[in-house]
Amino acid sequence: MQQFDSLQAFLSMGGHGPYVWSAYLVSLTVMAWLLLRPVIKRRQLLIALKKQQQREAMFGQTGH
Amino acid sequence: MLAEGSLQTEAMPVVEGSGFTAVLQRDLLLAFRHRGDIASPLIFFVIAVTLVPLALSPDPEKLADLAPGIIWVMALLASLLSVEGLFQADFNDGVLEQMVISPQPLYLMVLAKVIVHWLVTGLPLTLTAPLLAMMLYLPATGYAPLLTGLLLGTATFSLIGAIGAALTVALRKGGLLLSLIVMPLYMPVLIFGASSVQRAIEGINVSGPLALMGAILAFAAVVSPLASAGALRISMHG
Amino acid sequence: MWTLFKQWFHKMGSPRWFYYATGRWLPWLGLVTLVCLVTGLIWGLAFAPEDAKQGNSFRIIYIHVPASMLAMAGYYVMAVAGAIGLIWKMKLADMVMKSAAPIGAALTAIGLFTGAIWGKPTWGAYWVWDARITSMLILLFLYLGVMALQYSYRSQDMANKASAILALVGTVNIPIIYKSVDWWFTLHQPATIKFTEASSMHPDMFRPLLLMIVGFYAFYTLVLILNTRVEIIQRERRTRWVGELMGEA
Amino acid sequence: MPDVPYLSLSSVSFARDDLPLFENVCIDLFPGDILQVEGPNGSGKTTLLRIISTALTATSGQLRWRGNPISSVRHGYLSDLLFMGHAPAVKASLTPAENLKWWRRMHADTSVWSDREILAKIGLQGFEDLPCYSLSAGQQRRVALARMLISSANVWILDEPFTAIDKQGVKLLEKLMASHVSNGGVIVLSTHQTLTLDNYKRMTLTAHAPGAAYAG
Repeated sequence: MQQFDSLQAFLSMGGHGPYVWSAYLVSLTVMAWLLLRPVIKRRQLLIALKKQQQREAMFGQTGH
Repeated sequence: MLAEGSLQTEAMPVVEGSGFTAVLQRDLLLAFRHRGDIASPLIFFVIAVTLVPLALSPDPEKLADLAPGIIWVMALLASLLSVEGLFQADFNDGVLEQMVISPQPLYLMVLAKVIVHWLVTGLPLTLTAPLLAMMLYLPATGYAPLLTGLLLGTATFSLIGAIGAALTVALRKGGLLLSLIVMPLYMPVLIFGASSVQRAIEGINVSGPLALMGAILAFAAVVSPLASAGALRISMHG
Repeated sequence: MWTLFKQWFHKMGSPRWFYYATGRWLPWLGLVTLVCLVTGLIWGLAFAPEDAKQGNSFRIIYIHVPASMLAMAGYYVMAVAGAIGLIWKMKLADMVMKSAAPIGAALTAIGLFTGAIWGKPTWGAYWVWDARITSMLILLFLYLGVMALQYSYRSQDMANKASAILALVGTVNIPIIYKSVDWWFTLHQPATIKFTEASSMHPDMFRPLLLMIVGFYAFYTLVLILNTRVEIIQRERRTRWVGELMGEA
Repeated sequence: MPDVPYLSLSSVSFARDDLPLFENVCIDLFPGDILQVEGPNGSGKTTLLRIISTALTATSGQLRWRGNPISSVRHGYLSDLLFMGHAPAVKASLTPAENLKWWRRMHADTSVWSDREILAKIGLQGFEDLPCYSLSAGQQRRVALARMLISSANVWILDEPFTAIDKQGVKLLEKLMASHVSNGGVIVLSTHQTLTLDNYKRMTLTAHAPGAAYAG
């Protein structure tokens, strides 16, 4: 059952809106960052490794 | 298996435990040679405590209230600052490497080093504390738990600090990092130590927290040399 | 039975096997996470009944409690992985430990932040030196210490071993820290929720919380696996199978 | 010759952070053997010596002492080991005599010589009461050599023992090494220098190339 009569009431949370929504917003942002970070890192890493592969193919073994 | 007589001597098994007394005596001798270094944490302790009345107020009542906390926090910091050098010299001159590969148990050698560290820092800090307590107007009932607590607490600080020192000895800028990783581990000792003084002033029996501090010390004495020895072996991999 | 377990353990220890196996699990895990978190959020925010005393601010519980639980559990995940890495020299365990530290720290920060915000309407202050919050703050310090140590070594092997030791020492210390903090702060609110006391909370409030807890566990596992996979590619970049992987990418 | 080598490394490899430094190093040393490890800087000489001295653990491969894997005879092996690393392990603020005392307790001390005799042998008579930091670098290095006179270890691992040493020290060291192997000891050392001793084995590590081979 819905606890709130209107969207207005839902957003204001009986006066506690700023607290509830800021807590949720910040938490979800941090969680989104947690989720995106490995994805971005993985992509960057693969690009870097590919570049290195190409370099090695062009100039031969460059060592480590 | 081996051709007899081809070797100069059969390797003599080394006497177990002689490493402990060897390190103990050598480090005491070294501490005696560097007597000036013993004074540094003490001077730090005194100056840092002096800063508090200057920053707050000279009001005896206020200071008496804060005295246990101030003395405990400053003793913690003084102990922390001195523990950084625990393995540093031995690491730099190669002695630590010899200790790690010696047939003597590293556990006992680390314990010996920590004991010496406590004798030259924790013990003097504890003995200086009554002087500072007097300057901060600590009520008379607080002295006994302050001394007992510091005696137990600084020993625990040295033990826990040894783990941090062993973990950071191979790092160039280990000092700040050492404080960062060790301070959270110091907190229980600080809590029990400072609050037992507080409670004694309020007339509450403090044998409970002091007994707990003793238990923590005993526990740290078992775990810390183990963890420190492991950390030192890792530090050798640099 | 034992040999079977040992075989499985050995297989689990292979980063390559882990990479491909988790590749198959990830979509399902993602789905579970998404369903639990979205349903739990909507349920908790809009459908759960209002708390009689705290009003709607109590809805922060649906983030605060699961995040705090995972913050704590995450430390043990990190320490156990570190111990396995130290004892059995399993590289995969080292990678898991390295990945677990920043995730745990972030969840601890979430727990602290939501706790502080929740504190304002409830206690009238953002920060109260309450036992649970203070313990949480110390937990954050412990996480930061492990991370700082991890990043200050140039050699990854040394970094892993050193931070594993620190994590283990921290684990041994956590109960002592919690007990001491509990003892000191008499201004102590009883834990809002424990599984044993679940009945003290209204079932309509508790069910979405349970869902959020499951969702957070799934989320934690998901993020941990994603981070570990990146570590695997990084560490195994010179092997043939990663080379083939790059070919596909 | 006994058929079981006194000290042996079988296909020892070392990788730091998955970067192989050397692979498949095989060494068999019998009583009386000297092995000189050569190679450019960064080829892993020090690492290899530290693996033999157990300060480092090899990534793979096995170290055996008198035919037994080290893990089962660690205490015995360490009692039979003398390692000299880059750092001399001399406490600068202690006197030579105090340093000797410390080593006597750390090593299996079967030396028949007194401190005074040892200091005379290393050419430091008259210096026993001075702290080591007031000695010259060459003299300090000679203090480190005193350990060889104290220890009854059969396995000597010497990492660049000829650096920072004076002429007198070089002579002394060569004499010590010669008498050690003639008594059936084993020496592994790294140095760029050609030894004046005869009958030593050489092994070359090449920089960053796996498969450094053992030349017996």
